[in-house]
Amino acid sequence: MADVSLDLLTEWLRRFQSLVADNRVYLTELDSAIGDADHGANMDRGMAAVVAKLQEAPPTAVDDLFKRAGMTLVSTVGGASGPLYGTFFLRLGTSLGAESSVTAEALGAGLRAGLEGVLQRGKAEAGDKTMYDALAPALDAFDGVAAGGGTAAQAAHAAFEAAVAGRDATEPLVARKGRASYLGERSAGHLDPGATSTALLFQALDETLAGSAAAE
Amino acid sequence: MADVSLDLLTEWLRRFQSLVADNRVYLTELDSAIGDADHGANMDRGMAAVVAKLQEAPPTAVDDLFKRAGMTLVSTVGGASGPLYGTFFLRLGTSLGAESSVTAEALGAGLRAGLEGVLQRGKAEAGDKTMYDALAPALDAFDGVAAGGGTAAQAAHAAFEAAVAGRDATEPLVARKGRASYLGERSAGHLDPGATSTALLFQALDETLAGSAAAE
Amino acid sequence: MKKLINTPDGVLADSLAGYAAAHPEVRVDPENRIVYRATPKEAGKVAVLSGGGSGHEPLHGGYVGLGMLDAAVAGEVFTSPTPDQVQEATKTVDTGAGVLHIVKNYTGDVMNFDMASELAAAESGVQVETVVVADDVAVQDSLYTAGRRGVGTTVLLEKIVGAAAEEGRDLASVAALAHRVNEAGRSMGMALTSCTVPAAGKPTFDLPDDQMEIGIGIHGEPGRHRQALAPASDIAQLLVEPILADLDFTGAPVIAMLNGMGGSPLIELYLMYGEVAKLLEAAGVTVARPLVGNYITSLDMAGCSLTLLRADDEILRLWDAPVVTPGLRWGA
Amino acid sequence: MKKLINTPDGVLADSLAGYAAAHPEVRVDPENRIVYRATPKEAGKVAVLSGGGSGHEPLHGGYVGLGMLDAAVAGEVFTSPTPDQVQEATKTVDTGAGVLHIVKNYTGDVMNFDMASELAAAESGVQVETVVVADDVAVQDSLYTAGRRGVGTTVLLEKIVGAAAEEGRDLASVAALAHRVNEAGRSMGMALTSCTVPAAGKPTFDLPDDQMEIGIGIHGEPGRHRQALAPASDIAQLLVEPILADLDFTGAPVIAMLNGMGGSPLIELYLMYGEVAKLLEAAGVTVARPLVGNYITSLDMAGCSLTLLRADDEILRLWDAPVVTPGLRWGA
Ligand SMILES: Nc1ncnc2c1ncn2[C@@H]1O[C@H](COP(=O)(O)OP(=O)(O)O)[C@@H](O)[C@H]1O
Ligand SMILES: Nc1ncnc2c1ncn2[C@@H]1O[C@H](COP(=O)(O)OP(=O)(O)O)[C@@H](O)[C@H]1O
Ligand SMILES: [Mg+2]
Ligand SMILES: [Mg+2]
Ligand SMILES: [Mg+2]
Ligand SMILES: [Mg+2]
Repeated sequence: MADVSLDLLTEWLRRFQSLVADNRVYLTELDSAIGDADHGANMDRGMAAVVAKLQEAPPTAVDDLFKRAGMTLVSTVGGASGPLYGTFFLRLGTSLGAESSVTAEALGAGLRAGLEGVLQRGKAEAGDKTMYDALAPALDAFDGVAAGGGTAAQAAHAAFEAAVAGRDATEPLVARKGRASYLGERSAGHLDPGATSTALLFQALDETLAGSAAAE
Repeated sequence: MADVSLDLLTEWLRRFQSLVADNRVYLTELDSAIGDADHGANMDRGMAAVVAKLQEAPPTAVDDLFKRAGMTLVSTVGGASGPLYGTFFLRLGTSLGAESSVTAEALGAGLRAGLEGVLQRGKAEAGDKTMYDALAPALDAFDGVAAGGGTAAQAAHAAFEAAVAGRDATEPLVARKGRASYLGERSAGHLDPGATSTALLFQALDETLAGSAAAE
Repeated sequence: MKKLINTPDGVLADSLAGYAAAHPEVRVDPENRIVYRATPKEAGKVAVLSGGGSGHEPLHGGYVGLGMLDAAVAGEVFTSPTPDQVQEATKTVDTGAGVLHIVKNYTGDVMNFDMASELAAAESGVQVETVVVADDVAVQDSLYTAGRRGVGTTVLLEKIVGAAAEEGRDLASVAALAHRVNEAGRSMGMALTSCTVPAAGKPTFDLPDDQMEIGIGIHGEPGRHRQALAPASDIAQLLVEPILADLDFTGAPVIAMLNGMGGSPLIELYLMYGEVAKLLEAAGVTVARPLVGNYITSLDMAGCSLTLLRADDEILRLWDAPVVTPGLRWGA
Repeated sequence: MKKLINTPDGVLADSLAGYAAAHPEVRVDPENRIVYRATPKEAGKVAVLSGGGSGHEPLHGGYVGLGMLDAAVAGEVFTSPTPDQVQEATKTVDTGAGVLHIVKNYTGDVMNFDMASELAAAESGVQVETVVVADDVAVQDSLYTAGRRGVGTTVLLEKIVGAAAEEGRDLASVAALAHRVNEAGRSMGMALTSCTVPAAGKPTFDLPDDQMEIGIGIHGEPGRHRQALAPASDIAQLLVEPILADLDFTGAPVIAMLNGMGGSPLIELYLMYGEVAKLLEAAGVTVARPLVGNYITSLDMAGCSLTLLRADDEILRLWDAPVVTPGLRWGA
């Protein structure tokens, strides 16, 4: 079972950036319904900055890749998504070593460290209608496949499917965190923008790893 | 040939008030196109006040009728139409005596005194696209009929027709006075609101005198 | 029509009532629709009075106070006040030194103020001088027309002349200064949207989503021409160029006002001022005193206007003098 | 989208450039998007800093100056600034006496300011205290939600706390006052129209011509409910009632702010204040200091909000103290 290389992980972030750019208007529309109409602009600004940073100087190791991505998000996004996605990647980077590749298990553990960071910052619980509702099931699915001996690609695919299901499950929820919570009952009937961008994150990972060495 | 009674002249102003009220929205629409969207509101406010004033205390004589109407317009309308219509009626009243009726000739002379007042205040010339362009031909027509021995009703009918023609002739004009002048060439292609309310004034006179004693 | 009002006909009375409640430092005569200083000026000083149609707030009521106006007379929305109102205010503010009328150049305003000063002179012997502000370069000036509209320069003039009156100058000197300021000021405006006159109930003109009006006044009248929506930098050019073409603004300190029409937020007005400032600098114009905000508005119209005033040391000193009004305040 | 802008992404930078050109009394750091006083506060005095998303002008940049803020940190439109920006401003304004952060209660703002104070404490040893303003009665407060939004009370708090810092009080005392003011303030807002976020290019929500939103915040988020357009007197009731139901405002002097959301003209705001003042008087509430105008806006949204602050002699004295900022100015 091949490890996931630094190149592939870099490609993951690039692909996430391009999915975010493609969905900028859609994410902002979702945020218009129950927030302040900026989630697309925020994520796009942040990921464009991440890709630019990586262009300037290629990452030296997997920890460097994610720490720099996280720091760039923290310092360019603002809003709720900046600290949350930023902390997510910072913790992921910190949990990894200065390696040139990671195993599926190590990646899973790193992602979970990221999730812990999100929880620490945002204090969301399951069902609060936030990105947590896509992130948590995605990681559970990832770990399940990885623990059962699946490849990173298989784990990523399962994570993507779980993130999508988690995203879709936010629709009927009444928000209890973030701006959508101000709407009370009126927040029900809309997808959470952050859960939707989180599903894109796992779509990017799935697409990156599918058919790669990590799928073997 | 019967003189025009104070009652009929009072009825003239009442009828003008009701025509203005009916055309309030229309006059404002005309003023929206080349002015500031208030001519209907201005004339309606003023004539309602005139009718209310006459209700409070009936006019004692023809001069009293028009002087009070003029003063009320001056003190309730504002804008361009307040001083212009106000001065018109003030001068008309001043030119008449404390009589209970007027001859067609005296009425014509009084109207002309009113026109002089409008000219003095507004300094408009023929073709400037103002109320003058309806008022002047109306008075010429009135005097022509009256001088030829026609009744006041016949004179009023001729004046109304001339006022309508004068009003319609303002449409292609480029305004040189009033707010419409700010539009330059863009003022062409629209009726002048003040000329339109002036046509209503003569419509009211025509309708009041037709079939009355003054028509004999 | 979406407005925070009770009834279209009650807008002026209701708004004046709120103004009185919000500003104990002024006194409102609700019947005559006149705003006075709560503490009148000392006897022997020239009184400065202005007025006009409503819908331009803070003009004029917002400029009543120390160092600016003694009274503001409010007409209906976009309709000049009547001679009676103006005469009443004129009699009340006169301390014996005479009264300056500041009138924006519109047929209705000029006629109503003229009638008022005739009445004031005849009935109460008050000495009245009048300055008619006519500064809008969007309007061609000629002997045969109504002349230029009075717009943004009015605000600057009320401030400067108010300071001169506060110093105790006599009526002739205050009036002469007013004429000098009027001749040194030029304005140009544009609109992104029409305003809606409450009594009319709908926008005065229709403006497609991709068009703007250039050369508008402050009464919702359409402008000189309509053109495709453009970036702020182009709009700045459309405002600056005709003003600089009309009067030389180099070689003197300039007061520049970037004014909002009522519906444009401050973030956009500052942005516009930035574009204007760049062009003025490139043209060799020195802005000594900038002013950005909603000072002479047109109800809820989105858009802005630029006013430049060619100043000198005296005018700048008067500009900097203390002013304490709801709409303009500094130095005290 | 009709706006006086160049490009949607350039709005903030361009507007800050114009702000800098218009106000030599402040200094703008364009890279970090921070507004500072041109003349920093004397050493040894607590510095007061605020910030948040842009689009609420004059908040916060317009409140930088003597007697109010030392720095304002601007995020993108409706997006909290980043920790780096806040940390940079914090380090710059600290005179050794520590820095008070005034943060409006939004998840993003709270997280970014938290990270900034962690960084500031760790890296530069600056002592930071934070007050999180949470005054919007339209939002239900509970342990399990994000809590109330921070809206109008922010303006009043920045003024009052700024005056206290200017007096030379220490950080603990300034922070305690800030918490006290926050607990004494309540707000409620409504909208006639949605705003349009430049980067989104169209209105955040659709509101039919005969409907209004009640309980909106300042970010274009829809309100708690939608209802038929109503007269100003009814709207006043919809604002006053939930505020008075939430806190007792009788028996103390009250500071009342009737705030415009950016697209409503002053004539309407005064009218609304008149309606509000009547209701407050009937409810036995004594308004000691009224304030009417655009102070904390939501881009070009039409609508208004009401803020009441239960004051006392100390708070009133600090309110009356001199303030010299582009957005609020008196006493000097
Ligand atoms: N406390 C929280 N914990 C986790 N996620 C949150 C929290 N608050 C908000 N979010 C996420 O952030 C998203 C909004 O991000 P964004 O629109 O960029 O920021 P903002 O709300 O500041 O405008 C929400 O859709 C939600 O998924
Ligand atoms: N100088 C003038 N002489 C004669 N009539 C004039 C003059 N200026 C304006 N008018 C008339 O006044 C009308 C506008 O009246 P109104 O809308 O009530 O006043 P305002 O222009 O002050 O809003 C114009 O349509 C025109 O007929
Ligand atoms: Mg958002
Ligand atoms: Mg008109
Ligand atoms: Mg008018
Ligand atoms: Mg945001």
